[in-house]
Amino acid sequence: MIFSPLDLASLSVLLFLLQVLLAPLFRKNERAMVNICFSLAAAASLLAVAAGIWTVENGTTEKAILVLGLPDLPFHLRLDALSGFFLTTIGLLAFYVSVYSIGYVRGFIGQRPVMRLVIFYSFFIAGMFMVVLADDALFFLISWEFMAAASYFLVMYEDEKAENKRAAFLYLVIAHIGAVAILLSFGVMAGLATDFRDFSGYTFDAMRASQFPVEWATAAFFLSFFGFAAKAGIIPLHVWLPEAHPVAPSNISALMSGVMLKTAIYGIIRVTLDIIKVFPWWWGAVVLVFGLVSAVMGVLYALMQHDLKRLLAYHSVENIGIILIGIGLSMVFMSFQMPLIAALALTAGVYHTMNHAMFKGLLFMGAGAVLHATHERNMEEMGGLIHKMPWTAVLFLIGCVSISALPPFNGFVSEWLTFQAFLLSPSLPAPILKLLMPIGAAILALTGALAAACFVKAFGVTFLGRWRGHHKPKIQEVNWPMRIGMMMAAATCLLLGILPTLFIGWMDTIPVQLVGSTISASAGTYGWLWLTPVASERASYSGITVFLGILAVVAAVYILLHVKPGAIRRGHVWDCGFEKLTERMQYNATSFSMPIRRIFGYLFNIKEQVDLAQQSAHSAFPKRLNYYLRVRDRAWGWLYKPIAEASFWLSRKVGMLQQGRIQTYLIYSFITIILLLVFVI
Amino acid sequence: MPLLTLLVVPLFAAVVLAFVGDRKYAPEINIAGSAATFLAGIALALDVYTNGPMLAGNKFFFVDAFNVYLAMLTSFVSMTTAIFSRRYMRREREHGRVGHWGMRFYHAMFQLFIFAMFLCLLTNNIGVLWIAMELATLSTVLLVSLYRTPTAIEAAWKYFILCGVGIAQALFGTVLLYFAAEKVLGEGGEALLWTNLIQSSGKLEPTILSLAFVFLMVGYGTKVGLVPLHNWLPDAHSEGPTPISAVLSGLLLNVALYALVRCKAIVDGSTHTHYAGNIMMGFGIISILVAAFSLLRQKDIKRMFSYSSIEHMGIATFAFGLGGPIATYGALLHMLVHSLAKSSIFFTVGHASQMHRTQDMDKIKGLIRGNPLVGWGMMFGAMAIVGMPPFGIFTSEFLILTATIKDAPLMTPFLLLGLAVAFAAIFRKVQPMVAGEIPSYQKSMKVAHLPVLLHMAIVLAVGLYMPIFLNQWFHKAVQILK
Amino acid sequence: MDIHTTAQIINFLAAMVLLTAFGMLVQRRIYGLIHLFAWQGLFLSVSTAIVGYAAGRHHLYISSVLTLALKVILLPYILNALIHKLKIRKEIETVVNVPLTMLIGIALVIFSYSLTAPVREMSTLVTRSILAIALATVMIGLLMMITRRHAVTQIIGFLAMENGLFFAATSATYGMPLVVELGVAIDVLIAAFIFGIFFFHINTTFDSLDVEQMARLKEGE
Amino acid sequence: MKFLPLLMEIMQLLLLLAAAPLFAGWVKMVKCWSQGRTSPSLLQPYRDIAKLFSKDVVLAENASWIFRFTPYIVFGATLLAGGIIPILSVDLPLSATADVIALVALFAIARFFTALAGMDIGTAFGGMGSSREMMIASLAEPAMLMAVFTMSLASKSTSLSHIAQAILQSDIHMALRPSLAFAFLAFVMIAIAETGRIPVDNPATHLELTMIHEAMILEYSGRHLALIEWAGMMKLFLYMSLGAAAFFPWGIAGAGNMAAIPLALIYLIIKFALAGVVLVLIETGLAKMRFFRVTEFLGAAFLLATLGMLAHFILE
Repeated sequence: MIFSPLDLASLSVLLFLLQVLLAPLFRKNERAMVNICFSLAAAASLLAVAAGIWTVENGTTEKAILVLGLPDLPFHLRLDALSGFFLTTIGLLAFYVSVYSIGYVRGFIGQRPVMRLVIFYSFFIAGMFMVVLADDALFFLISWEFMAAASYFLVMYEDEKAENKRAAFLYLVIAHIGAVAILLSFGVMAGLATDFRDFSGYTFDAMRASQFPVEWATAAFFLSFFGFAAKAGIIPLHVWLPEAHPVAPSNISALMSGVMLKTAIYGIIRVTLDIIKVFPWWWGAVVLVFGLVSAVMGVLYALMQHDLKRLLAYHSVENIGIILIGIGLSMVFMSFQMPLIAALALTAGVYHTMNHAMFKGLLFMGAGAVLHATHERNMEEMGGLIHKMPWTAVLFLIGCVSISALPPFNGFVSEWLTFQAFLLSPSLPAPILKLLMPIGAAILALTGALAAACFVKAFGVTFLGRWRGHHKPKIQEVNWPMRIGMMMAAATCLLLGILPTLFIGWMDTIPVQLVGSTISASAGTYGWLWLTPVASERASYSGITVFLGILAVVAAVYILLHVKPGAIRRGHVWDCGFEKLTERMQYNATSFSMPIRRIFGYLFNIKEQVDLAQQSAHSAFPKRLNYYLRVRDRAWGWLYKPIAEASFWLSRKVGMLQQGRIQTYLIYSFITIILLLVFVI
Repeated sequence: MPLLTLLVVPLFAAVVLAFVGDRKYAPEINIAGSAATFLAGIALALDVYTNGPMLAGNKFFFVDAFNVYLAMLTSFVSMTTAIFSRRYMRREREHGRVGHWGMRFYHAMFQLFIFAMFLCLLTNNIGVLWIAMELATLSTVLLVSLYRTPTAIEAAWKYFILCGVGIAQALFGTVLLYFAAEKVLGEGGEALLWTNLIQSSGKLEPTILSLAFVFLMVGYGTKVGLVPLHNWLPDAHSEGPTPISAVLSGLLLNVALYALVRCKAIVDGSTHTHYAGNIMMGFGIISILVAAFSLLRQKDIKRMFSYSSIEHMGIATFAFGLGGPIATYGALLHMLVHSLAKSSIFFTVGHASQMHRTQDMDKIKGLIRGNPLVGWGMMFGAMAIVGMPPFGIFTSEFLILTATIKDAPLMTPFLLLGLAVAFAAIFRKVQPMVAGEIPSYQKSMKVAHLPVLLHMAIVLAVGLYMPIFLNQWFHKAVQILK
Repeated sequence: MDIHTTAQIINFLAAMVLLTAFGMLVQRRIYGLIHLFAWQGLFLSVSTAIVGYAAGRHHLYISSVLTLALKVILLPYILNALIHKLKIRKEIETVVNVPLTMLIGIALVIFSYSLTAPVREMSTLVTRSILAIALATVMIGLLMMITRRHAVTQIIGFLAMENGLFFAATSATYGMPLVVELGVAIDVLIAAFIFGIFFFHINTTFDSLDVEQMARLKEGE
Repeated sequence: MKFLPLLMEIMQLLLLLAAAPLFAGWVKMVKCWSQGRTSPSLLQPYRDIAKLFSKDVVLAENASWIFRFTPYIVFGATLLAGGIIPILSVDLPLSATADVIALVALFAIARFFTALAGMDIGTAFGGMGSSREMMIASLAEPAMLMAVFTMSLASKSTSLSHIAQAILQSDIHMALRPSLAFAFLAFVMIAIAETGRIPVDNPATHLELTMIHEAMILEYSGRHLALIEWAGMMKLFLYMSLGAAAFFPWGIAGAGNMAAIPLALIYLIIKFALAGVVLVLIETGLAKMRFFRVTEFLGAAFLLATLGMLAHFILE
């Protein structure tokens, strides 16, 4: 074999990095730049996908050492099943989004320089690839921050808008603080690995090789978990996410939310299951709890949004939570030496990682298409787009169905697997877990149902009904590259939904390498058609049967009913005998989520007021009625505001040190000397 | 004899420039002089790299792995600064902020300052080290007050008095050192030679040396700009001409730290305790925290970055104090990359403030659109300075932080807090400056591309690929300072 | 003369140096200050010479001459000239009241004595006790800079510190290497010119030499 | 694939299609009796459906394909669910298609599209209906899952056929577990909510402010309405048989004995007759509750299911 997977991956990274040289060549002809560079990006992503699929398929582990970096600590690369899987995920979405971008970025030509977008886009993807390939602390962190910086510039792309600046700043600060925390955790592990005699401790291999005392390991774990949580947007570190995703260009939000968050998941798995390996069960419990909280809070916040992209961003919080639930479960089972169930949970988590990448990418692309066509992000203004943009509508709908965990699409499979893992919790030795795990399962169920509600709202308000806005823009369907990008993503969603057994069979090298067991043996017992995670009599699911079944019935019934042509008349909707039913009377996003807002209101910081302006003759019939509603994230008031205020207070106090009189400064030196001398004696 | 050239050329250039004065070609002569110096620096570096450490001028000069890279750095940065100041000072002259005498003075003193720093770095005699340090101060004092504005004079006065007092303490420390040494090494010049001192440091009297270190610490610490002795630094940086701020931040602080570390090595050799290290760590951590929180409230752009210099000097001091192979390596690297990054930031800052005719950060806007080099330069400079990879400062901070966790875990939270706050504070201000539309009052102007590009390129390169020779020197230096 | 009398004389001179230092600390009138400074320089140079003679370090003669020229003649002259030029003859007040300053001064002497006590034990030189005085002088100089608010007096305080250092350098140890002392002298000279220039700048910009006005650059509101 | 199970499958589907309206009729009849009214005949639902099929369709002017296709999808999903729940026999080829969780998800598909259809026409009513429906569903979901969890604890499985088989094969004690009793109560409440019966929703009303399910399908007519109505009846029927299979599986034919089918049918008829009566008792006994009271209702269901789970670990 001439090429090894690692070569392919490196080649693709190289191609991405080379865009910085390629793009300027077309400074004159931006359209050509967009077409060529994004096509190249798509090709490069495919290379990475090939490398990933290949690696995971064979479960090989490949290593390489670059000449870069410190002479004593060169950059180490490593491509094993886990990296391969994430390489595939990132590459796949990067491919779709690159195709989509060919069409999407056209919209910017003439308005603002595109080159910046093209270059940082490539850097961004390259950074993500490098993160999953890195095998030593230094290179990992460099790639990590490289990725963060690139995405920061992408969020900043429309840099004259205040909201972009704010979001980008918030994003970068949180990301950087997280990165420092990760750095510290690596420092702890490296220190324990080699006692700082030399640099060799910084390689992951050295860390893998060494056994950590539990208290240090705990410190390392929590530091890195904090750091990765900040990137993954786990509550309460999620606040940057709903700010940054909406303002970034939609192809970027698709990547950020679809795959960038996953690099954090990768990191968590890498550190816990691969590097530290042995840990007490309550680590898993912690991860699980954070996962549950993020999941349910994420979806509830999402329900409160009326900005389409913001809504999707909050759903990323939710789905990251679901992924963490899977990982946390597998950690718990792992710590009790139950590799089989651990493998099931891990598979569920990783599977959902791939799924979320696909449908969230699809949804953000769809939102981008809507934005592109209507120049509107506020759902309250939208409606009836299904008539104007039929393609986008169908594809977006597929995304909605997938993310709402409805069969036969992919979201359901992974959540179902997670439920199966939950259902096996009674076999745990710790009684407290036995009693508490089912509650977790119930919360997950609640999350799923709320997600469905939320996407009925999202799709219904955006695409169905009639246009709510006052001004009626000229809306038309988006161009083909965008459609194709979305179509491919949608197709993937369906395939992942109806052929789970094949997918699990492909990725079973991951659990084998990490938890030393696999479910594909049992999962496939009934043949590829039936997914039976643990045992066929335990539980089984067949996506394809559901799909074909429903399809068959629908077709059959449809044909039966249309043998004799029945006329279809169009008529006015029933207006309850009260004329002039206007668009503004439709249910909108706010009114749709009212019941849930009422029930879970105490979780939000809600400011709501109604004033009846211009009283008419009878107070029961006001001429107009102003309704004001503001739903805020509680995290702001509880966590971030205090921190900011505290630091400014401190800086005021510190400022007092320097109040201008030179005598005072001399007194400082005087006192310093005296104190030090006293300290000496 | 590159070593001699290194010292003679700047002195000579200073004299020449003093006579050339405000002629058209003065800046070019300035550049030529620094370029020659730079070549000499490279020659010296090659010499040392091939033949190892060397003693010269009957032990009067001493070059080893520790100071050779600093000498090379100094020569390089002084050259780029000269290139930068050509356009910059011309602008200032046109704006009428500097007079004819001012220019003469500026060029001459600039070269004298460079000379002083080389003397500092290369001499083997700690007494001469002190003298050169004082000379460096005196040569820059009047440069700080070049603009003759009340604030400039005030800043210069504070600089003069505070550093004078500080440096006086350092002299007292040196005297004590001699006091201890002459018993061992006999009276006369021998007793002040660093090479002798370090060899026989074991025999020196610990009590005297620990006493001496206090004065040396306060003295040189004042020049390093460690809190609470730092108060001259922001004023001097913000009021002086930008090239001077660049060399002050980029070079003078390094040199002062160099002197401090040399002395620490001797003291450690005598006391065999971590006492000196603890003091340095204390100063370092306080400097980091105070600087970080002061960063939050800055309005003047040069002031802000001078606080960041304090912060970074704090980090380096802390790391030297921490000791141990990795921390020391990190500290050495940190001195290098910080001086490069910080001076390049000051270059962009200078252009930016000239474009807007103000140093008020709220008025500076739209740099990227206005002048991509300045805008991106400042952006990436800021990213480098706050320690974002792939720039070199990340590498050094990475090493320092990780070493800290191992050796002084209790310090990490403070270190972390300081770094995080500094990060937020700097970006909070830099982002609005580079982003957004061009304001009406922004003037477009010709800028010096080369210095910024060179510096950022090197900082980036060091971050991604550390040259073998640097690595070797650092390791040697780690051995020396152990 | 034998070693003991030398020691006696040197210690006496040291006492005088300290005395002048205290004198400067509380002297209100600027001329008085300059005179005291000159006297201190004189004691310094004499003691340097004596040490040089006693210890047979002949380069100390050079430094003593230097001191004489610089600290006793040149600097006082420059200061006088400046004061004439800038027309500041009026008496100037201290920030902290005299007794308190005195007390702090005393405390500093005690402190530096106790500090240098261990060093004294180790040293065999006859002049070892000078170190305490020198340190005290340095500290008092610093204290003076702190308490005074007039540019000229601050500079004089600075120079007094320098004197203390010089005292330590020449007498406490039998003289630093000549190159060092020359360097120090040159630095002091340059410093003198620089503060000369400064006086003009300050006086022209703030039309007074009161450093209290120079408090614009600050952080705290 | 063996012939027998396939036959069974087909029989079961036909039974479902045929018997669902009948059961709806029966419920209506019992209700009328209980309220002392003369009831329509048992076959009335068939007549309604037939009538609707023969009518033309009137679509709202801006109804999209979502609105048109929802009825088919709803019908399809419900019918498929019917192929999975063991009504007559546990030995069904389709039974492995989905366990209880997936089964619930099948109903969720139907609900999802119905809700979309409600939004599609763009009236206040449709949106109101969808919003309320989704809210109730979200609250019902965790309770349902908890009930399923408890069921599965007893019989180490979530696949209905296996649950039924497990109970059938085991002795009577299995059925008398306290955990299952709790779970059953919870299940009943959830079923009421899911099928939109009193006290949660009232299928008989078209009073604007109280209707939920009806509000969504307000604009439907002709064959679309017929399909939806029919699917609704099937859903009710299926929830009944789901409960029957999970808690009272007696009579359901075990694997592969054709002989047991007639018996199974008789059992079925008895069970459903009783179920209908119980349902009516509940509906007439309780009043339709205010919308925001549903929270408490479903909360209670969740509580019961959780108690069942705890009971399993503590008592059994």
